[in-house]
Amino acid sequence: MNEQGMQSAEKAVSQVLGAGSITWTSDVNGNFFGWVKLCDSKSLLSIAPPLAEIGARLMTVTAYGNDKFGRIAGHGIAYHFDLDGVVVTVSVCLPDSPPRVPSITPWFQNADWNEREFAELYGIILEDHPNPRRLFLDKGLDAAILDRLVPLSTMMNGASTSTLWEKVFAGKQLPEWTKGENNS
Amino acid sequence: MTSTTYTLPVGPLHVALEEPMYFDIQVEGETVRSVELAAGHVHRGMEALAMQRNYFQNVTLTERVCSLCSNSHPCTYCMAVENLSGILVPQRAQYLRVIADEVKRIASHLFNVGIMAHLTGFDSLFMHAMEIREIMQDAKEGVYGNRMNLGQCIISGCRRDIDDSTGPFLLGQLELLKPQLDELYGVFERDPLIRTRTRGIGLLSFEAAKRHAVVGPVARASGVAYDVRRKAPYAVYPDLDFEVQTDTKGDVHSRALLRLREAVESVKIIKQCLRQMPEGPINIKAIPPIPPGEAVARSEAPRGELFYYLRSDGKDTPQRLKWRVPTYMNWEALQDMLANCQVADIALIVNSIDPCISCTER
Amino acid sequence: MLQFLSKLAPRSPWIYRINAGSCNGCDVEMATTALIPRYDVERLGCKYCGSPRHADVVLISGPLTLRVRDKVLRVYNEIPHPKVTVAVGVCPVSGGCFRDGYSVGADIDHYIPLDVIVPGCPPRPQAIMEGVLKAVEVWRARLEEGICSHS
Amino acid sequence: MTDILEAAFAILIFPGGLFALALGLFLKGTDRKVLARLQRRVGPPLYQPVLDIIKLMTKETLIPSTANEVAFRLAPVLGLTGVLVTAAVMPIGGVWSGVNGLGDLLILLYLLPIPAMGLMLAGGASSSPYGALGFSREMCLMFAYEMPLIASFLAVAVRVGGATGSLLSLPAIMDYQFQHGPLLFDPVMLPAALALILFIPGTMGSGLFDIPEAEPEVIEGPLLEYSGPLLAVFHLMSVVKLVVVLELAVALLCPNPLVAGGGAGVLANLAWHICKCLVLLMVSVTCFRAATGRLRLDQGFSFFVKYTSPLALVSLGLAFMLR
Amino acid sequence: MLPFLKIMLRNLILGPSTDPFPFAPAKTHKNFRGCAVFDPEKCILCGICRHVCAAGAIQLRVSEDGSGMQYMLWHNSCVFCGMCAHYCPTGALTMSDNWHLVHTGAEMFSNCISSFIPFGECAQCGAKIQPRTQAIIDKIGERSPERFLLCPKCKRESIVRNVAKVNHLPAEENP
Repeated sequence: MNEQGMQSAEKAVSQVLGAGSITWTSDVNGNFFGWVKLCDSKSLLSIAPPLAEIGARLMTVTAYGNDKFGRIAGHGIAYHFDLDGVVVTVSVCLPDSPPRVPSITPWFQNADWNEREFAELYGIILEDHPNPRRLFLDKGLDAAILDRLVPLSTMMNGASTSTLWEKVFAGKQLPEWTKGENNS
Repeated sequence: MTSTTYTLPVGPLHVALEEPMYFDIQVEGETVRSVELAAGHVHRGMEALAMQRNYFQNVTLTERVCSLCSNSHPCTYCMAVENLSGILVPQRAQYLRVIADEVKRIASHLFNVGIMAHLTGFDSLFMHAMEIREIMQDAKEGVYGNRMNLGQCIISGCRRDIDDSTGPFLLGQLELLKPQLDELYGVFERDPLIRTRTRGIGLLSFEAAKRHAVVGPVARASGVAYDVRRKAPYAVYPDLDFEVQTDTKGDVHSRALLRLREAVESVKIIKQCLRQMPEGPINIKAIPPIPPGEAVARSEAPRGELFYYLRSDGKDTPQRLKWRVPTYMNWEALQDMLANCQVADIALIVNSIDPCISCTER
Repeated sequence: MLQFLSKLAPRSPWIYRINAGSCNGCDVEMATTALIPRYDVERLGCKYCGSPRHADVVLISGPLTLRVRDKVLRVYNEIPHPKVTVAVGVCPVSGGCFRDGYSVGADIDHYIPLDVIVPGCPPRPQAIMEGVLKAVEVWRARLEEGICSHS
Repeated sequence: MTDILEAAFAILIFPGGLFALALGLFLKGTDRKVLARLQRRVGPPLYQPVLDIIKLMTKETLIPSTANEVAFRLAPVLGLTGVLVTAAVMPIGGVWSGVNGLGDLLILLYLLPIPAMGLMLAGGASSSPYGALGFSREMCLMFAYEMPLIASFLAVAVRVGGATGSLLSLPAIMDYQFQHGPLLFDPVMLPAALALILFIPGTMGSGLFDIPEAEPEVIEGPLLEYSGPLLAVFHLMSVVKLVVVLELAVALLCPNPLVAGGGAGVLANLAWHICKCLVLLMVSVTCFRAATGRLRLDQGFSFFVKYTSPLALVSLGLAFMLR
Repeated sequence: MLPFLKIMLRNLILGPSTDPFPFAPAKTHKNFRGCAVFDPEKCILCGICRHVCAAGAIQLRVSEDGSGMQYMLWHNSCVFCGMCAHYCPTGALTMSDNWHLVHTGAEMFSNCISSFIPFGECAQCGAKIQPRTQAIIDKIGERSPERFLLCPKCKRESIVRNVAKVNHLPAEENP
């Protein structure tokens, strides 16, 4: 049912990256998902204009660490577009450090918030963004919080959990051994 | 800036706003000159939490993103997991998911139009709309056990079946609801006060709607006929008969009426589901491990398109779980809608996009 | 006379809601409880007020996010004594699902003493009403104590 | 000496003072109860406004650090005093014919805005942007609703004065109605009566005209920063104001007593008067509020200019032609 | 012209729709998801409840002497999602319809389920195994109740013996 979207996406992408650069998957209801991989963040600038031209709608942008515990360096950013019911995800790898990425706001106005968000969460540097302020994070928090925090919290219990639980256990007049760290 | 201009801080804890959000509004007399939106008050770092919790815990966690669309979130999350791991959800469970979604949609839309009446000071109408919503709240409590967080979706299906006792109960509540909903539509359509206050304000043209890429009822009221249930159907929506509601006026009034019409469509959908639902299991007992890879899933939440992106590295917690809620798209369009409006209309216009801050800021 | 007043005063509990970063669930239920005919808290003398300075009973929901913390504390301090705090939902007490998030404070009790707790996610309106009634008891006890200590 | 005592009695006990307060609280309680019924609620007990006042008396008074403290404390007191004085000059048909020389429509024109001025002072003193916004809204709306009030006053005066010229004294207006029947049933005065009935929700800020204290827009405007006893004084002021405007409308439109003569008749007349106030309250405040929401400031303003004022002017014109 | 007037008039005639609560008990549907109820007799200490609990409301701690585990469910952290009850293999955890949970701030930390679950003992060697109360045997151990009471080691040995017996028999008959 979304043949047209597929075709125009195929055309726009292969125009820039050559044929076969988009792979397709589908779900049980016959909805198609296109996947494009870019290895250079600069090529984003060449693929954004043709996508904008065929009327793609930027749905959102996801940034991620190549490994969430930070054991492998590098980040990726996935740009999710909608073309009349077809979802095309363009993933960009950002191997260099510090990670940099050009802004696509000239073609997709609503990229504004998405870009600010990943910039503050992952410390990714945005080039040519019209309004690169913080979006959600409180001033008291460090930038790139997702990069730093996840390794820290690999211990299952965070600080406030253990304090609260100590109070719960303390209130019950249980034997001494219950008050130690969680040991099961 | 002239001397008659002054700054009016709205929020973050403002009675008109259901949730903490903050605007600095430059006001000249009673007219708004510029609006500065500040976000982040409900930012709970949920995406980081989702990366620390395992796939089971994330069902509950995503349900708490926002309690007004609290079925769409876990449902779309489960769809993403199922897309990634190739789990086939039983047909009956698909129907149950649609029913839960539509029940939530009715309640959410009624809440929004009720709040609109409240913001115009029409408290009697607000109470009337909320009383009608109570019918749906009772249905949720009776069928699922909670008035807001249904806890219906799990990976591979649903938790609670609609059986011989809850099925007729739900149907009875719908029969009770339908005539009252129709009457309410008439009131909202014709009441002179509602018309005076809400028509022609918060305008969003078709072009602006396209430019801001708005979704959901906001887009549909501006003439953008995009409904994920039809454009990229999921669950059993292809087998169901309903109409995508659109309008072209793009003002506060048309958005409210559109929501009420959608609620009526939802009643229709639930009735069809209850009729067509096949027998069978409602979930799969053995869930395979989640393989490494990436997947996306979409659904039409009450406020518009909801999008989930899941990236797995094969462990029992997601490598990355990201979601984009409808308000995230609609929020920036407020800049257009609020331009040169009156102070008294700010709350009405903001409410007309049915803002869900806790969704947006996560 | 004062004894008599302290009996009468808690029969007019005015309610104020603070949303400290909640997911809407408790918030919507509080609005439902406070404003709609089915529960009609006005028959208990309750009135929902828009300004913290008019409030007696404060309903708090949400896990107290970092960004909203100072603002919540400011609003809380604007409420005249004697005031009673009711935590609606489990988030203000323990953070619920959101505990250990990097921008969640979780133990609201550290900043604002919680007098009454209404567990639930979200609690049903009847439970919130029970919470308000409990808060009125706490308030009455406090008034009586205060008067005793004055005399 | 007796004049002073009489005036003091009028201001402190009856018909101002205690009586007005009690009547006002009773009217307020009834209003809330009936409103609740119209919304399918049980509603608060009838004496709830009294409990509210008692509660507020036990609360702490907070004064915002940025506020002008003197003006902040003075505003409610000024408002209440003004409105109590106004209540004292209100005549009650068959019970009380007003303080000599004070019951004049011109004086009322000066006395009636005092509560609004108290609110404006409060809004200005609290130095919050919402207070300021409430202040400007109150002022704007006051201009709008004073116009039809003046016009209907004049219409009444001309009609009552007849060929001899206009009469502005309230006792004289009442006397006219005792002889010629209530003005409410005078077809010439019907438009003015309507304007007067619409003036009541305007000045009380209810229904369509709940603009200066609109909760979701300006968070109760001028009252935003008030707490404790000072807020209680404002509440008392508003209930007495309710009594004043209702009694004024009753005096202008239908002051006729139930029975003539003194003794037990006075009590019957008093009860009759309260009944009339209640009916007027139901029509112009309670039902009006239940059936409508609030207009925007500009819409509220033009409502008075477009509909209410012309109504009163029609009566005025007719009264002129027919005298 | 005023469509709401009709509704208002009807409201007046129909009278209040207010629930009698709090002056009379409120109606509670039997499906209501209230606080969790724990039956220590049925718990096998598998920990699945803790695994699926997004709110971290469940804790299990092994006692010092290794004789059992302390089971704790803190209602003030529980988000009433019912995942624990859904995944509990023995039905030890269920969601009741009890919503009367209001308590004062002083009871904040004591509002919990606290139960000591002793480990079972292997019927053969006495090693500590998961609890084996009668309720559990009835629920999940009915296929071979004797073997169900053994520790993994003894269970393995018993299976091996059985297999050996089966394999051995024909060998003896055919010399």
